[in-house]
Amino acid sequence: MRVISRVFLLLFLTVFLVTPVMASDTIKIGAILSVTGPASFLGAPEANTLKMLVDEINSKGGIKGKKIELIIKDSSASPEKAISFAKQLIEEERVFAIIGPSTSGETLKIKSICEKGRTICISCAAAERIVNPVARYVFKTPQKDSFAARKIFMQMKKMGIKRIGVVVGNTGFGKAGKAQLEKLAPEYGIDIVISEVYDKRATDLTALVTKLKAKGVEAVVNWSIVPAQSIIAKNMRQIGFNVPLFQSHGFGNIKYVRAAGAAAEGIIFPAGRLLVAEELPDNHPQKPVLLKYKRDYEARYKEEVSTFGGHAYDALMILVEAIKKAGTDREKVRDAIENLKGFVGTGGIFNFSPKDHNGLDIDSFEMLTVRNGKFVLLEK
Amino acid sequence: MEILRVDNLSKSFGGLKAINNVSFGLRKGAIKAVIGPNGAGKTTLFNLISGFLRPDSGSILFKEQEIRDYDAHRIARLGISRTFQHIRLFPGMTVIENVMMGRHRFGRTGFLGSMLNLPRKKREERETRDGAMEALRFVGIEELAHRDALELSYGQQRLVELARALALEPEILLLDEPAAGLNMRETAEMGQLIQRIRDRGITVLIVEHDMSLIMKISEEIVVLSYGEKIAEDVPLAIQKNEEVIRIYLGEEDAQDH
Amino acid sequence: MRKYLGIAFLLMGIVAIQLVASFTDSVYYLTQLTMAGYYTMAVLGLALLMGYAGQISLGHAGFFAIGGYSSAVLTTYNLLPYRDGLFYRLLEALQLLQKREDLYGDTIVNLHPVVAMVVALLLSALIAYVIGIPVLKLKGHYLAMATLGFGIIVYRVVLGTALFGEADGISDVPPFRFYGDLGISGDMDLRVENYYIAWISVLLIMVLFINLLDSRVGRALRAIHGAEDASRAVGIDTGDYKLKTFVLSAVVAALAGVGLTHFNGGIGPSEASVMKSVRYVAIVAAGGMASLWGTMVMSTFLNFMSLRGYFGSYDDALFGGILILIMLFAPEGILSISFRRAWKRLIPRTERVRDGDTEGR
Amino acid sequence: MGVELFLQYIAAGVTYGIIYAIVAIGFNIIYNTTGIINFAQGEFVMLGSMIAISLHGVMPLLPSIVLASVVTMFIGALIEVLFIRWLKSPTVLRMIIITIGLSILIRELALSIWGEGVRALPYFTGNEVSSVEIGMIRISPQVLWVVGVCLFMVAVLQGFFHFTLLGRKMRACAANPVAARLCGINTKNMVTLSFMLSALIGAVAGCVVSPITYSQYNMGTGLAIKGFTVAILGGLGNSLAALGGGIVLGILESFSVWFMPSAYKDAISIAILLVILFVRPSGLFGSKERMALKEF
Amino acid sequence: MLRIINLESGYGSLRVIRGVSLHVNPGEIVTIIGANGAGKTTLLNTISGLIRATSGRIIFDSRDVTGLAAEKVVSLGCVLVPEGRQVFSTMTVKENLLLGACPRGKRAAGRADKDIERVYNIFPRLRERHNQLAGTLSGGEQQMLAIARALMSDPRLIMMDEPSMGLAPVIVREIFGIISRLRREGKTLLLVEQNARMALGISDRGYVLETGRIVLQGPSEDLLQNRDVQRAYLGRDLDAEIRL
Repeated sequence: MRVISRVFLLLFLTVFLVTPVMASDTIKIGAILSVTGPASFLGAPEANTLKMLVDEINSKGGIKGKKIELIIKDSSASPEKAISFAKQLIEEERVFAIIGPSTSGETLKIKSICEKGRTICISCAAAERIVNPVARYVFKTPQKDSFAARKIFMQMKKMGIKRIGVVVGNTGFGKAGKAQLEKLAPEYGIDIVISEVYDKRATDLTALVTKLKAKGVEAVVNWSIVPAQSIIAKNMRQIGFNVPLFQSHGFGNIKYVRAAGAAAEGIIFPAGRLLVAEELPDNHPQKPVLLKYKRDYEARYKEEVSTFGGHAYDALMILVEAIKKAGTDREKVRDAIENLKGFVGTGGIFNFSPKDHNGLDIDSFEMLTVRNGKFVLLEK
Repeated sequence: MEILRVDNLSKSFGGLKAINNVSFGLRKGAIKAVIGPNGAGKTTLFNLISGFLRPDSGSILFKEQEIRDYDAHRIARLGISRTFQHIRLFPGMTVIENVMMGRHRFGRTGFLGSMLNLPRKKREERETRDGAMEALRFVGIEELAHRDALELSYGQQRLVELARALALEPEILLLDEPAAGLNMRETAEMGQLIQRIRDRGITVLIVEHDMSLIMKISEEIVVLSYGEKIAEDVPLAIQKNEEVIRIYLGEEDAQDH
Repeated sequence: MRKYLGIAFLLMGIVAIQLVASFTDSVYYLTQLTMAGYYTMAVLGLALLMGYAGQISLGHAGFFAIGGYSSAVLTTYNLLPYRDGLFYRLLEALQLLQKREDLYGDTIVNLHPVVAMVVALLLSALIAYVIGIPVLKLKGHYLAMATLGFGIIVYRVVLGTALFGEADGISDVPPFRFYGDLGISGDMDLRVENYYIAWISVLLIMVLFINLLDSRVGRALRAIHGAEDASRAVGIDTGDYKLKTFVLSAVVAALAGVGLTHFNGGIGPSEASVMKSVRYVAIVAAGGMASLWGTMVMSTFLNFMSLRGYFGSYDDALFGGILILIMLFAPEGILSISFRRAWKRLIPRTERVRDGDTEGR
Repeated sequence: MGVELFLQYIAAGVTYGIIYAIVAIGFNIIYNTTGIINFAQGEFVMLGSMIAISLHGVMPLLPSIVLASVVTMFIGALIEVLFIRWLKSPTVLRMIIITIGLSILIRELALSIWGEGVRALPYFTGNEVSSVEIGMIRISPQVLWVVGVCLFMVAVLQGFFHFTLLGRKMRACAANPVAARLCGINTKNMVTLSFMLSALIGAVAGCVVSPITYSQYNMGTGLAIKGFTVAILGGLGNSLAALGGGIVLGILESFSVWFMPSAYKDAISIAILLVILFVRPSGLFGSKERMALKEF
Repeated sequence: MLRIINLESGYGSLRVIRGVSLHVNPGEIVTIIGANGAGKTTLLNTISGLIRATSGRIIFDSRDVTGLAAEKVVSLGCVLVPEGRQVFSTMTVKENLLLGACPRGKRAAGRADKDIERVYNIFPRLRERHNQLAGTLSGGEQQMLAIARALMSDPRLIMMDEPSMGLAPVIVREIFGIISRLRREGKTLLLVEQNARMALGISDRGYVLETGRIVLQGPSEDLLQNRDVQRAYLGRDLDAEIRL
């Protein structure tokens, strides 16, 4: 019995000594990101970006004189933690808005919580189901999968490719991509001969690409966000399977190019313009934004910028923009986001509307390829 | 009437024949001993009869029922109870709890009944406790009932184990070296106790090294050597049996070396 | 009645925490306490299995996930397209269907949560039974590996199957209403009610387990754990007892899964991951293998802290560290350290004399 | 399925299998001398390759691999001394939990040292796209390195265990620890040695497979599970059996991709493990008698 | 050569050896007899360092070896042939013998072949089995191998725990022959046996151990004639004296 009394003492202490401090002269923004765990390659750069931006904004005196207070919660890609954190942020911290989560599975779980809590949520996750059907308070910044798929199919049409194989990693991203590819292929007269899911931790995919080769496809589309996308490239070339390899916008990290080495040459994929910022014509509206983010990030963290960090950049900056316009009333800010037009972000130019809580169109994508170990515009 | 009949029993481990074609019978209400040098297969024989090992061939009949393929717990439930050469008490339990385990086979309450505290549970619990106390009284250690079993002396632990085996109300009791580790006085008391057990109508099969004890209490003796039965007779005859003397009691001519 | 003293304290504790939380305007702590309550249920089942039947399970999250996923699938799978089918009409006539509107105003007809729960529990019991027969014959590393393997298979299946939502898991699971609006639901207005639902369930399970352990069955389990040979010799069917304990603990884990899934309104593959199973084992170890109370306390504390995010990015590392420290220095659990025990440990447990013959092996 | 495809599958299977086998051999070495399954074995593989990659930044390939292996070996010794050596007759359960805890801690430590990024050593010969044509199939030259290094290690280990006094002492500890002590062998030192040896093997394996599989802080867990599967599949405690078990599992996995979604690949190999555990726990190549000698 | 003073030892809290004192002179064969559970094996295990004594002293060759680890005790020249044919069953006969030479350290390495040859002369059967796995030998051969392996360390005191256990009479006789031969070659032996008649027959002195205490000691012939010993261990003169 002594044990029980000890426990309750312990619980009381932890619960009631940690009381949140309320401060009214700041704007509290919560972030639920997978900083560690299986999706850390998303969450880590996102968290870094947010910290960097908030420091910058606060050092310039904040928004309308109010400083931003950023609370980052590491969910390590577990929905149950994301749920707990979302409730915590909404009710206790009474945050103004939530940025994240990093993965689609988590976002879908907290979608209704944010709706009921009337808290703006700008997700950094990809799945279209996040904004389709539209939920009043939920937005997302990454480009829609369907546009990426369309971009790829358009390119294929140009190249005269008809029979393709699709492989995806078993993540939420891969799952959504596969669904879009399969849905849109008929529109472009493309025949998906085989579609396969592989384990996100796979270390060798020779058997899989051998199967693709045997099916005699004219091109392969790989849709994933994990290291395995470099392995696919290598294994294909190693078995002498030299058809064009298309990747998704999840390939947007120079680390993957480096990991694939020579095998990355010639990979074609759609992506936002962050990766080719320097190559853009000087009059491109995104160029200054992209260059600044890239330089700042790389100077501060000594690592290459990735499109994932860009999603967090867009999320925060859209929120800031709306607050500048509408003040600190949550409903007004929500309306402001919904009506935000022509906002220049890393992912593209956002034009939100009550029906479109993503705001990006197909032009936010460029087709890129890898040449000499670098991302370049395909058309150049 | 034979309550237990072992026929052509064999068991080998790897290449070694631990028990080779052994047959004997056990008369109801008798004390029978199995003797033989170390490694002769006595414990293996016990393990076969009590279901801890499965024989390679042969049969074991308990009241004309074939039990060779039964698992140990099923054989115990039939009423064949055993003790171990190295005492095996349940750690973390008191003496009475240990002995109560012996009455397990009379209980009927299962998982559900226990969780829901059905009325039967209470009644059974009382009966179990009474039965266990009775067994402790029989071996004469009821005053130790609430001590931690593993804190007792070696001799007392032997008695606890015996009480647990008796709490099963067995028809046959298999005793594996009950006097091992006991001093002279304790050994003598153990002998008396075994005879009292027999007087209750329980048939006893005993493996023992202490020759004086065996010769004193047993009515028949089976001698094993190298896994084979080399003699079966009354104690006096065994003592005079040439072969038994040669293999078991030591060779006279060994001194010549 | 002495044995229920702890239960009385627990009840008082549950009420006290709620009152204090409500009066200090910090009622939101109950959210994480409720979630911790469901995890505690699962861990209690594991404590019974590990501490009393002596069987390790490195795949217990698998049963939690089986419960949660079954109930999630059955309560979100829209049956409307089958409304002309005979089966649908039968279910409808038996009032086993539930009609509701989803987040976007579409009508969904799905199985009633009660039916889903019953199916989930039966399914987990069945799987535990079928798996348990061969698995529990194994010992030591083989048992650990087999249960780990079971957990991995569940994880892989959940992750690779469209029906289970693959990596996204299942969202929009409806509340489990008992009466009117009252029921398991993540709705913030029902937080206090849900806190009580979860913790009264924990309390009931504690009562059932305490009754179980204080009985013929509980004694038999302890006996098996202490000396398996001797328990067979007194007629205990050790295999049967282990199997039943395994099934019982699996069902309790599945029940916890059902509860948390309705409370969270969804479930994801992380609930089936190996790390979750390891976490459960860590908690049982920290609570002191054979101590239900210790396990309950450790589970509440650690899960609460973890769900609050106090451990930040060191969540997994912390559980790994707990495992090592406990097993190195206090294999009987931290809460079991007291002077009497420490004194006892100085004099190691007895081992019987090894002198004597070793025939037959 | 054509002949070419068939052979390509076999080749892929053998590659997987040999990687698993190296991990399994590491398991076996520790298991044989101590009866412990070291669930942290996969972390040795991870540490070896991550350290080598870091060192490769400042020195050529070969010295960085050698140095990384030596460092990992000492980490292995350190782990044994700190966490295993002083325990008095720990139960199997306790050892399982300790090594699982170790594996988690090492992994999290690696995360905080190296971050979550994916790294790789360069290909020993050729690069990412080069391949060697053997008959009708094409494989990466690194696969030949993996196969070669693995077979070399198996041969060296067999030699070590059968023809050197130290190796014989270790086998003696495995066969009969009490008798080994009575022969004047310090069994505790042999246990430390077995940890060092298996850490070394793990590290070397990590280095040769790194160009193919990449290295990441969390690569150990998956490899450990596969390695253990293979160790049991072959028959726990026997290196040659592990090699056989590895190749069997690798080929089965490789062909399973043909018949069903590759997302279930791991589930298949674990299911095979479970079946083996249920029907033939001594493994494909192990004997029942030997199993009986090793009491669990 | 060996002197034990007031030795106490056991497992955990269980005291098995309770105040045993005995000594072995150089060149002697000394036998310890006793029933199962009397503590004979525990006694030998304590002397050899496998079990730590709880109190008392063990002096070997005028050196205090109490509490020394088993591997150290062996290297001093005091070797135990354990009960139950403890050979390295997965290794060959030759490897078993090579390992037996370990306690002598590096010095022995070069002489190993010569030593093996010497041991093969005592056990010609083992020479024939040279490359066979020890686990495949017969029981008697394994016992011989265990003794041979002990001899490889060139010990001055050999302790044997029940060398006749479970062996056929003809093999037992052979082993006892070897024990006599070892004594002739100048070895000192401490023997634990159940086969009391045979053991006392070849030994100089004997001790009787009962529940962890020495209850009787003296020259072997005297013990063989002792009525208590005859009754308890030789199975003679039964019923009459038992006082129940």
